[in-house]
Amino acid sequence: MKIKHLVSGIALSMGASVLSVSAMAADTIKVGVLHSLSGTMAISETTLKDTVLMMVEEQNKKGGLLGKKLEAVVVDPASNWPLFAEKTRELLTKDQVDVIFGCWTSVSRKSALPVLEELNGLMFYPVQYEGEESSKNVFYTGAAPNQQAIPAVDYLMNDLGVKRWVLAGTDYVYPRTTNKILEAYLKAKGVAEEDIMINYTPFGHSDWQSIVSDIKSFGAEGKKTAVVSTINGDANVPFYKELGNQGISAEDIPVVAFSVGEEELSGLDTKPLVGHLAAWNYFQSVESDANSAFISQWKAFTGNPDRVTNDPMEATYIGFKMWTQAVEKAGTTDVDAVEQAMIGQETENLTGGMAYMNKNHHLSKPVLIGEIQDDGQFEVVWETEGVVPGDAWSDFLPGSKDLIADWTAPISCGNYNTVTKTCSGQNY
Amino acid sequence: MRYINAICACLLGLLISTSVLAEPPSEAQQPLLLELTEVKLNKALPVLQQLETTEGADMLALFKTMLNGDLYYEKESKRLIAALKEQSVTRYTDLFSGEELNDLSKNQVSKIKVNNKLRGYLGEAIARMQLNHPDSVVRKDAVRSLFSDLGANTIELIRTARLKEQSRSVQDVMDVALALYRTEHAAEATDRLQAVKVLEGSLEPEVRNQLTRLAENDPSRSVRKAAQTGLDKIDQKAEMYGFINQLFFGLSLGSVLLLAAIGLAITFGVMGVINMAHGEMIMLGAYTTYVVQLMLPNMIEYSLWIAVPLAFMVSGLAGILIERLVIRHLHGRPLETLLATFGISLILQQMVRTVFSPLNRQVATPDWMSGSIEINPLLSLTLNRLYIVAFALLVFMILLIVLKKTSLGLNVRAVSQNRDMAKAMGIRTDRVDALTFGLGSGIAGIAGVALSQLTNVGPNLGQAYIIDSFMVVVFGGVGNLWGTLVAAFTLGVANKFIEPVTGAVLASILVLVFIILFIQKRPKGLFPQKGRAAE
Amino acid sequence: MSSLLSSFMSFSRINGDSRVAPFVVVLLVVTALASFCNLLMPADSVFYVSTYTITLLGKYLCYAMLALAVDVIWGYCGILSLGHGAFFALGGYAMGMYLMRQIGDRGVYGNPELPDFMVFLNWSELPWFWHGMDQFWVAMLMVLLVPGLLAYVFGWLAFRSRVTGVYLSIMTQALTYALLLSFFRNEMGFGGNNGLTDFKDILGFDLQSDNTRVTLFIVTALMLCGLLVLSKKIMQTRFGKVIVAIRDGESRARFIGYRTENYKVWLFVYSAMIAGIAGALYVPQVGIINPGEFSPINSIEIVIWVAVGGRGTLVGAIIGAILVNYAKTKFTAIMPDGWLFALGAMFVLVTLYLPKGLMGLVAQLKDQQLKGEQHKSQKAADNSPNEKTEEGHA
Amino acid sequence: MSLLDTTREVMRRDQVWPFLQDHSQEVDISHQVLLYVEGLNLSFDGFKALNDLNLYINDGELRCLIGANGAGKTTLMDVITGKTKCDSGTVYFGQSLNLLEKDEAEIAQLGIGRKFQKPTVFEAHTVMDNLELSLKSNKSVMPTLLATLNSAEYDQIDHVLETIGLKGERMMLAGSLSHGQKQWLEIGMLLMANPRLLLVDEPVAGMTVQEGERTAELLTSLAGERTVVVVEHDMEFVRSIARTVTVLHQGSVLAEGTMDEIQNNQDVIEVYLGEAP
Repeated sequence: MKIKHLVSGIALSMGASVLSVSAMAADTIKVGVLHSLSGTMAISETTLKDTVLMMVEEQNKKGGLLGKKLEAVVVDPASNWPLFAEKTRELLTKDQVDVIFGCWTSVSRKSALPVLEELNGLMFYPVQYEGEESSKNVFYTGAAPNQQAIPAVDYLMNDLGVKRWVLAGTDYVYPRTTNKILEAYLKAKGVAEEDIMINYTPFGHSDWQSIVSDIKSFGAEGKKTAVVSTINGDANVPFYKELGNQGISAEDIPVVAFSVGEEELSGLDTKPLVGHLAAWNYFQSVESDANSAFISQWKAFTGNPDRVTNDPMEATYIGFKMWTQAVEKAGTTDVDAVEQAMIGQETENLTGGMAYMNKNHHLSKPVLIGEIQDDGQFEVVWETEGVVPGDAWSDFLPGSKDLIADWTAPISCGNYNTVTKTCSGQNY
Repeated sequence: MRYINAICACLLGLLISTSVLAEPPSEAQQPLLLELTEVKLNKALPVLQQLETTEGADMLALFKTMLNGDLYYEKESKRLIAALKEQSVTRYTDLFSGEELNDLSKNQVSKIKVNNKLRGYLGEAIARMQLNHPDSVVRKDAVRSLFSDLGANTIELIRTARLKEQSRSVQDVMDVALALYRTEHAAEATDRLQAVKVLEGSLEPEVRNQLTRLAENDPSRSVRKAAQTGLDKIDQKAEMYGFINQLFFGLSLGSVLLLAAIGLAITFGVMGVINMAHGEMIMLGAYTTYVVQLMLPNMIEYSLWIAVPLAFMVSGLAGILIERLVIRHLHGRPLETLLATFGISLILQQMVRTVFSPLNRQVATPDWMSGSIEINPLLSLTLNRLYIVAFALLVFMILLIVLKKTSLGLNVRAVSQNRDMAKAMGIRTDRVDALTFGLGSGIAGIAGVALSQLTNVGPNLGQAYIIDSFMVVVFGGVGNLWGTLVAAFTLGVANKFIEPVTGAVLASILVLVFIILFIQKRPKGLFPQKGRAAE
Repeated sequence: MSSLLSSFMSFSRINGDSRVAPFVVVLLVVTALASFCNLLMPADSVFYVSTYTITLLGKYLCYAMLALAVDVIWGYCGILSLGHGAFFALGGYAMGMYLMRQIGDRGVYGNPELPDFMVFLNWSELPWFWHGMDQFWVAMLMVLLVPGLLAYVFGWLAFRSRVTGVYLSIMTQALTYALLLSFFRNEMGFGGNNGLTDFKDILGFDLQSDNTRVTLFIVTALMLCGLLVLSKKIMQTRFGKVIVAIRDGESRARFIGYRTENYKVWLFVYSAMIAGIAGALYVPQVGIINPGEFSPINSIEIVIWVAVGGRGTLVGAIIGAILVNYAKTKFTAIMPDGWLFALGAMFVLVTLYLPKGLMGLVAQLKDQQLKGEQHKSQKAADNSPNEKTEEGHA
Repeated sequence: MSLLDTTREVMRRDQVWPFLQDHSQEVDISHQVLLYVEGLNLSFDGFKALNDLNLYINDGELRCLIGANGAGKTTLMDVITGKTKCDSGTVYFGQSLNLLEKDEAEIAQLGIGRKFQKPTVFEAHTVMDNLELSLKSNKSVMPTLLATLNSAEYDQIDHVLETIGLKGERMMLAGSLSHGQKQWLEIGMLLMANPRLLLVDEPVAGMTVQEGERTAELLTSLAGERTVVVVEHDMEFVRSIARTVTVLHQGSVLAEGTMDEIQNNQDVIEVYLGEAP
């Protein structure tokens, strides 16, 4: 790798006569890691990079894969979306990695996607997202909306008897889509238009006074009210603080968040948050052998007893496990073979039970609702019976209700229209 | 229920003293208490309900402890324990005997979990028990927290309590509660009408909801009319208070802008230095607060007061350092100071990232700053905002005095107006520059302390405020503190009045565009410096 | 190509410019070589240039063009724009919209009219400003018009009311910041935070194919050379002299009868258009455009490219851009968290010790040999300050 | 008025349409007076820089303005050249042209040249370029972009270089000239535009005696075909060139007349010469 850097250095300085040392016959299996190590997303993504490294290390302890050692190739897309495409190309062409674990934000995934499909790479995407996508070259181990948002709403509706809904989110595609889906879902459940309040705020919004007081008055009209929050990252702290200060407690107006996990909580004073909810497929607090083993392994690996684990980490964990299984099953790291072998793979959730990889490249996972405790952990208050299969195309959006993804013959298409029986928009 | 927090807060004190039950639990209660330690979270509610109703010891302390999530039980003996968390250590006391159990360790006890359902119930139960509490404030809050669901037995309790109630204010709320019940259940229209009359003038949201219901679908016409008039009155009031509320929001946003910008008003306005690292000075202040709380975990309440001077010094010194090392060499090249200081800001950010991880840091809010004072059910001002408004104005005043009255201020003004002349008169301009820059940065540091109470303490804190700060200073007119003050509050209030109409995103865009256009109209801002010196 | 070269050479001889011509030659040679090695060399040959490198080079050249735009306005007219990222992004969006429309019904929802992001935010029909963008020439027109118009309006307001120096910089920053916020909004109809991506082809050529990529790269290189030469030529006309005059003594220029505001506005527009073109060429090569490009930080970074290379020397700006970005690519690979330190240090050191950038350094080294007379003159030329305070009269 | 009438009104041939009237900015000096300054007032927050100032400059005369610092000499020039807007008063160039409603560029193109106290030349340009830029030519953007020097203009430049004695330095960067040379270059730039009226602010400041004398010669030679207003502190210099001298004091005219009259004027002696050594 070093050499090639230097070489392409010469290339640039003295013209493009590059002695591109084509990667020598792989005696190792290369695992690309495409997570931002600098810039705004570094906060979340470095954790995942470490997780992958940890898994690789563990796998190598077990004697590697197909008798070869795994070699992690880490690059830094620096939270800069175009860089994700560039780095993906670098990983696939220069380093010739066999698989990539990476991306956090949707935009970074969207940016890397065309390159993946052009060069037929394989990527595992470990974060909950808005769905509406299924690529041959990507496996989505995070939650689709129907694995997070909808169960959460069900819980609020049935167990807490919520009648009025505030859908508050940061103004970008994940909240937009999720809220569209929820809106449709709630209306289908017979919630009236005026009982739904939708509100969008810019990234890192810090002055929540008016919005919170709106929510307060919205909630003061007798019916039980809840906030479904797709507020992202930094905006959360001031939001919860304002809630606390305006005296809105979790008993009055519970907030269920989809982007607040252990990692985020570790950065804020949980006093005003106690009792508010979050919906994930994993909580660190869940008691299971696999989980406690994972946690202790993580703390050992990072050498920090206070490090917390979170849902995207589990998603990475599951993805990695499944990939190794698939490679063993296929007996090769060839993308097409592995892609087919992936479908139907099963591996143990950290929360107990088995995760299952569906034909649409999304997982079947259990959904948990947790209440925030004053120690920054979640107390599971509800969980789905059995697992929920991830839905690539939401049934609640007019655009996508007829679409399905099925990567097995005869369909083998990411967006197959069940009505017109056509498969549109593939890049190959 | 919305007042439970308040109750908890004011009871926390009592709790410690009264965390011992009056008498040991009765036979009837024992099994329930035992069950409480074993039952699953979602099955716990009935147990508690029984506990409330069964004869025997008063369960107030138990409920309070549980509500605060301090209720534990010893694993083998199954006896209930109250945990008392003091910043670092946790003390356990037997809930019944009240004896200290210092030998107990964390793994010998296990927590009795609560969730929102239980919290909700506990809150009401406590409220019911508190109807005869010695303190009238507590009684009042108790009654109000019962408004949201007035069952027959609750009403009974209130009615009995009402008979021996002395305090006027408490009587009123009790009457409201009873009236609410009557409007709901009284068969006689006249009866309901009376009740409605009682309700008039009360601003409680429950009252409003009830009136709306009555106005829509009460069988009796007269009642509907009465309810409607009542509603209209409330709505009028609501409108007014809504306006006041918005104004307050605007002012508090303005005060934040003021804090963020005022340091810049000095470095930029007086010295003409474009300090792109200004945001990072704020950030340093915020991190200072964090460190202070880290160092003195038992003094959270005072941490801010300690942090303010420290933050001033930290950022101030950083500022002086920057001035000495970089800005000094770029004199009279403002655009280049802009570039250099931007570089510095990058370095500072990355430094913070490496020193204290890229994650946001947790800065606790002292109790005296959290919560809000409720003027009436429709209007309550959050404490932290109030304090920050006051704080901002205080800082502003002090700064004015420093610049107007002290010799430093005199020198600063002299240098800012005519550097060469000042030099000629033996003012050590370079020293003045350093101090001025230090002062500006120091103020930014203080702002950081305040902001740490409102928003994230993280590496990006500074970036979030730098542009706004510049906007404020430029809009207000460079070199004019009063201008900065006016600008900050104008922008704050404007923003808050646009926001409900357009949404937060558009609001901030509109404000930006407005400033851009305004500057085209008046390049020197609201209060330009006149005269030859300015040209 | 050779004829092109010779023409450049002759041109350079005419106006005795020492730097531009050789640079252009080198650039074109490199471009030709790189493309040749990519297309005609077998992938396993030592001389093969990977498509990755080609796109990388293409990206650098786009940045170089952007730097050129900033240098024209900052180096020659002393107008420090902290908002040029905005013009770059606008040009990019115009191109992006065209590419988006090219996708047609190959989007995931197979909707022939609407881009995917509109479909799943269930928009019913195309917003007005998307119409016609499926025509290449319309898009190209927009690439020039939109940034140009914005620059004209902004410049006309700002310069006529004599907003100068720092104020102007801050205003440009506010401008790009406002645009950033508005493009994040999904209602704007530009795909919000995700921006525009997943492009398929341009003018019917498949964007994924090496040929297309190489062609884009070559086009970028030629465009860069063209704009470089053009800018140089403009700066040698009397117009150019007036521009520099404005930089060094605006009020003086007014007192000898020049409407300086008009000159500034048109230069600003010209510069904005260059930025727009750069953006338009950037998008198909990196395959995505999103509001991130509007962020003020980017715009400030551009300035540092120019400062490093040496402002007021067009070639310097280009070299600066390429060097800094090359360094960035390397640096972030080696030590990710180190990069910001390096960049920050660069800002400080360059402004402190290299006010004239690398080119200035070279020039100074040259002087060392020369005799006193020229030495003095060169010095004087060097410290012709860009933000020279207007001659006060108190 | 009905549409028909309007059209009639417009079509009347006994008057020209406004856009047909020629707006040639010819300076009308039928009354021999080139510059009228009347009732000029200007105050910078409180301080009255100009106080009801009246001044008339005849065509072709050479006028010296003297006065203590802050008397308003430079401010007056600022107002005339459009740099500063005054609070009240009128400034007319010839009979017809109201300078107050024009900006610097227009005023300059009308033929009012100004030389600053501090010599201000374009330091990054060669002497040659400095002069070229000051050429009297169409100074709007497009023409300037396409402009090239024709032989006549070359000759003019040469001629001016001659007069200001910088022939040898024509290719030197203005920034590297000596202070005196800069002064000269600036005057040269004024000449290039061959202005009607020259406002010269302390021309000999920082000049050697010889340079000063040459400047004096130049200015006197200019007077006649052009009108020259000189602000100067150096009484020797003033005496050497002055025909009429105007004394400003606290923003208004204190006295006016020949040098001798001025020197014997009581108030002047008090406020000005009194201070002078």
